[in-house]
Amino acid sequence: MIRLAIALLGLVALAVVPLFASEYELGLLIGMATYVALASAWALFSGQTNYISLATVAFYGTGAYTVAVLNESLPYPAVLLCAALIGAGMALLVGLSTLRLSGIYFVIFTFGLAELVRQLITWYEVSITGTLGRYIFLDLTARDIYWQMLALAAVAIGLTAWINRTRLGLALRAIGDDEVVAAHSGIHLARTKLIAFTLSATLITLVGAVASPRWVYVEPLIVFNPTVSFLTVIMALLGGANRLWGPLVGAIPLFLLFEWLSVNFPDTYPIFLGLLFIAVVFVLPNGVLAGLDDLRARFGRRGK
Amino acid sequence: MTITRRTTLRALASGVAMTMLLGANLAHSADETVKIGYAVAKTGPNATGAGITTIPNYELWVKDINAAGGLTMPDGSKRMIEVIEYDDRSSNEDLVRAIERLATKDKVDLILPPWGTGSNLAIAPLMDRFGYPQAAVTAVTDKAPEFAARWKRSYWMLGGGHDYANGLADVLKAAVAAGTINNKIAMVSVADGFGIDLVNGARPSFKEAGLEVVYDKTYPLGTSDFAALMAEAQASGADSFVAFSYPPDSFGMTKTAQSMGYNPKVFYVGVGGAFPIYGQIADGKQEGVMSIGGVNAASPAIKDYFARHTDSAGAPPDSWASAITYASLEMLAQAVERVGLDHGKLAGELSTGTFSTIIGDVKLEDNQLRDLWWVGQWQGGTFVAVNPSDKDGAVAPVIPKPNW
Amino acid sequence: MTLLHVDTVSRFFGGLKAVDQVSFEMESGTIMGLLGPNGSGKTTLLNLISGFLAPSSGRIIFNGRNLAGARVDKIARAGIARTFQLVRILPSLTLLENVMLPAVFGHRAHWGKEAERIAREALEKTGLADRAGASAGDLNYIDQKRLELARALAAEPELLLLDEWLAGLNPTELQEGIKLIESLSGSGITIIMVEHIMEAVRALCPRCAVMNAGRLIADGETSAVLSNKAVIAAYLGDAEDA
Amino acid sequence: MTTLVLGLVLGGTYALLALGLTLQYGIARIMNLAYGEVTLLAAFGLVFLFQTAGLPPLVAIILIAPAGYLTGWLLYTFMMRPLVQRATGKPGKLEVDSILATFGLLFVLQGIMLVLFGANFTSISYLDQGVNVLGVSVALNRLIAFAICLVAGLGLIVLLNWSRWGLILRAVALTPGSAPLVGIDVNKVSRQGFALGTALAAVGGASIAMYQTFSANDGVIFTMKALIIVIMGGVGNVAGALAAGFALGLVETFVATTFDPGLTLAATFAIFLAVLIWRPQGLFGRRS
Repeated sequence: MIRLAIALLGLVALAVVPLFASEYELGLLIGMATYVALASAWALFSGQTNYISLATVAFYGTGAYTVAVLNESLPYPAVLLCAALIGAGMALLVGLSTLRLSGIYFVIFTFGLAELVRQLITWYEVSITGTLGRYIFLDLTARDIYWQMLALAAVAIGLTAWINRTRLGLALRAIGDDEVVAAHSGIHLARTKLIAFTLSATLITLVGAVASPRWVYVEPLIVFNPTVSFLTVIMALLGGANRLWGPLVGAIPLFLLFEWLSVNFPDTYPIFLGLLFIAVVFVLPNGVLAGLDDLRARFGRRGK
Repeated sequence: MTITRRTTLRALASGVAMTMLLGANLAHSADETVKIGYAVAKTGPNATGAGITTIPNYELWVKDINAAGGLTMPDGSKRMIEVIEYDDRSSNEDLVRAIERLATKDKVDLILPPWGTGSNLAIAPLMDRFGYPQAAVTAVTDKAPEFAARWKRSYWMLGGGHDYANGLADVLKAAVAAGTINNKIAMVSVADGFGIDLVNGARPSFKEAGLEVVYDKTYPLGTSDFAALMAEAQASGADSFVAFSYPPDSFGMTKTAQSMGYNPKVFYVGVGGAFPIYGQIADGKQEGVMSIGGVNAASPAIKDYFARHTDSAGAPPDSWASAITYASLEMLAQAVERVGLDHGKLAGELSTGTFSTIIGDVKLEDNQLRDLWWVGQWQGGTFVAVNPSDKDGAVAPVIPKPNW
Repeated sequence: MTLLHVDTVSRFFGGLKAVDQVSFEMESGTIMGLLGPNGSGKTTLLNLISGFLAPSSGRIIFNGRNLAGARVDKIARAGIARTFQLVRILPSLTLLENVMLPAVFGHRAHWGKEAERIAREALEKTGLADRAGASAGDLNYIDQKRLELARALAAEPELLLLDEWLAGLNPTELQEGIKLIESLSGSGITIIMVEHIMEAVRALCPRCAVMNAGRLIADGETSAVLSNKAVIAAYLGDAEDA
Repeated sequence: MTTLVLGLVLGGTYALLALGLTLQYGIARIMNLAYGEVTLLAAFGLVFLFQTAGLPPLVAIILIAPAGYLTGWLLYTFMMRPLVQRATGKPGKLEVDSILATFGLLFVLQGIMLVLFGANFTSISYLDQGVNVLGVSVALNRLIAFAICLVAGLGLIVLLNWSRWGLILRAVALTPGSAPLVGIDVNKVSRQGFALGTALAAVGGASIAMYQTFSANDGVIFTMKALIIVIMGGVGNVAGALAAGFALGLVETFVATTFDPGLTLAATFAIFLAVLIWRPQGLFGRRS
């Protein structure tokens, strides 16, 4: 109960921040909220089940594209609803056909999926509608986008917390450890995975939809940038993907680090970033939070 | 340099105002710099284009200005340029944030535009809100008039797809009329913003010019093998091969055409055809290849610019957007000299003023640069301009192109 | 009352007949030993009953329903639980969570306090109750085996399939294990146990079935079956396993 | 006929690109996301040797291959080995760790290439004339790349199937867990497999540099193509990678000529995904 209160208090504080922040700081906040939402939504499925999905950008891009296509014909909330429905529908379709793939095959499939969606949208736009770039002229300020993104991040974390307390959460964790045992315990594997995958994908689609008005101009190459998928995975894993706050703990410092590096070392930042990455894999194999736990355990033992 | 009386008066008037303002500033700090910021792609898919067209020109210009003692202010004083640059990692999200940073944190005096149509559109609302003038050079869009009206301080300087398509149609129509080529065209285009814009412009304008498109295919971004495509184009019986392509594709098609002995009478490729590296790609056999853009190769200013660019960047500039990028910076410097750094005045001056640049005297029409070269051709190792044929410096096209 | 009727069930892997036309019935509340040399098809038969593999032909009727080829989780919910020959636990979950799984998703599907009560009871029975909150990955081999049994028990199964659950225990543990199974059997659970330890089979199973090369070669009262010539021949062919 | 010849030549390029990756993942179990960057590094190396030292590309390739082997050897010893050790007994751990670590490596290599060579397009012209193959004109440099692919691929197949060393490699690939039981030093074999894969990546990159324009940002594209072929061919299956490479080349050329060039990449991915769903172990992989 106290934790919930702290979390809510933090949320309120974060919601008030933009009233005092500069445009640039607000931009940073949006970026952080976006990646916290993405990483948390991703971990909702992948963190618990250990199915590493690289399809993040397939849904993220679909969300953005939905806004680009519909923003002039529907009111904004209806556009968001459409994006959510399309994301959910796509997730169901993908989930039904793929969730029996496991390990590396699932990783590669999801990566291919993002590319397929991009190619198909490109082909459709080029051959059928005869355009490619689309414009999003919505009357939304950066502050509006931030609040929406913050809400999405809160929903992603809140939903994860809630699921963790339900049968679904228990089932997902069991699947992450051993699917055979999970099935023998009576867990309906396909349904469980499908529900979580769809929830996760729907949230990711919404993140893309909410983020897109900031770009004004949308084309497949811009919205289906595979780096987004990779960053999401890395952030979640860095913090600890199977923990509630793990994705957040991974996303924020990594995002700020990216920003800091690209500001101060515009020419050599990929090298720093890469080295840092490798260092993290070696030093914190199970994520920051697990690393902290280890440290605490070690000190605790010493204390005794 | 031709200065109308009105602009002179205005320049004088604002000059006086600025002198008073600057006087105050100068007392505060005698050697204050002008902070100029930009965010361009140094990594990711846009890095290549930015690395060829945008960044070397920004660097050259800053070097030139600072070597001359800095930017001249209306009061005649000079202020050195201090550059703040960021990498947008080819991501619009990062680009938008970098612009916010430049405007609100670094509080730079001027912001130079990023590379690419999408990037320029992505920052246009922000630039408008912060009030910075935005001379979008590397943005080709038919919607330029609409954008210029939407964002009053944006300038669109590279025309639209229709312009280039019409220019090409002109050249081909003339050649058909002269009986040098048949009226059949094999056309391929990349399925991405630029290729689509151009092909959408080309279909109607070719038709209008009485040209028949007998082969019309798009290919996806990232295609590396053009053998099948070129074989079909060759089999189509068209005398003209037209590709609205990106640099790697333009290069690949050239090599494929050479290796398969495909010698259409007109060989036109898109972006990349005017790059200095093209000659190397074509193994020295670029003579007669047409592409987008062009420069008035005979002009001393251009010759001088090419020499300085080669000196500074280690390679000559491309013969399309590079010179215009540099010219846009010259315009900016001259506008600053006339009205100072006030964004509103600067924007007004850019809209209405006439500027003397390496591409000649420039005056924008409705915030757009319309006096451009649409088609160029490699002739004698230089990429010369052939269309519009009535523009000063135009050269007659060589058709048919000599065999590879 | 007949709880389980395995009716001419076969399973082929390519040309190999791993289980060949096996039939038997079991009354509710009974316990049966399933014997046979290595590779004779015992584990495959358990896999067919638990749904891990689908039979190539035949019917498996449980409580009047044919479950042949049904999904594993459906069979689990119908009331069949099992342990694995090579122990399978969920290392990142706690002991309690491990055991709660079947209580929550299994035969009777409880949630909340009731599920936890059942899980604790199962841990109690297997002697793990004091470590309920520990991580299962930290357990030693014997305790992992206990945990697996506890998990099977928490499913409140009608039919329990034990695949060499007693293997690898030291003599004291073996005695405890035998007692544990005895008490389970006494509580009305029907049990099929694949087992190589004859001492345990004699002590626990009034009835035995023997498989060889995929076929059921004997089924009946334990002492009679064990003196059956075919059975002895089968074992002599693979003496070191006996 | 045109489709067939062009498709096969294109497929050769793809197959060559994939051979190294299939070895790296098949034998060393390292999912190398920086594979394309290694390929590019070799491509830049070739151009460098050609332009500054005047070395003919075919000679340069002979130098680049052992350099690739050495690079792979060092990478495995200092970067991958600790990950492999850490992951023993934890299924799936190595896959995640190697994805993460090589993702970092991708950035490092890309950054180094950007600093060294800039973001410009790089290209050389070498043996660019057409050769008539069964009535179809094909660039000589592509034919050479095709030949290199065939030699490398068939050589590998022979090596893997008919040599003692190949037997050991296959043993490690199939059951890394039980290979030590028969006295195989898995670490050594994995290192050799990884190094050999890197050498092949280098040869692939160097061959591509002979005919294709590339820039420092193209690594991901190479990795993707290679990955698709590896999965389609069956992980660690050299013959499968060859076949899948050719199949992909044929399909792309076929789609481009009969349907719409705009759909070639979509077709590639669609087929790839279909293969994954239908036979996750790859078209030519064994059922486990």
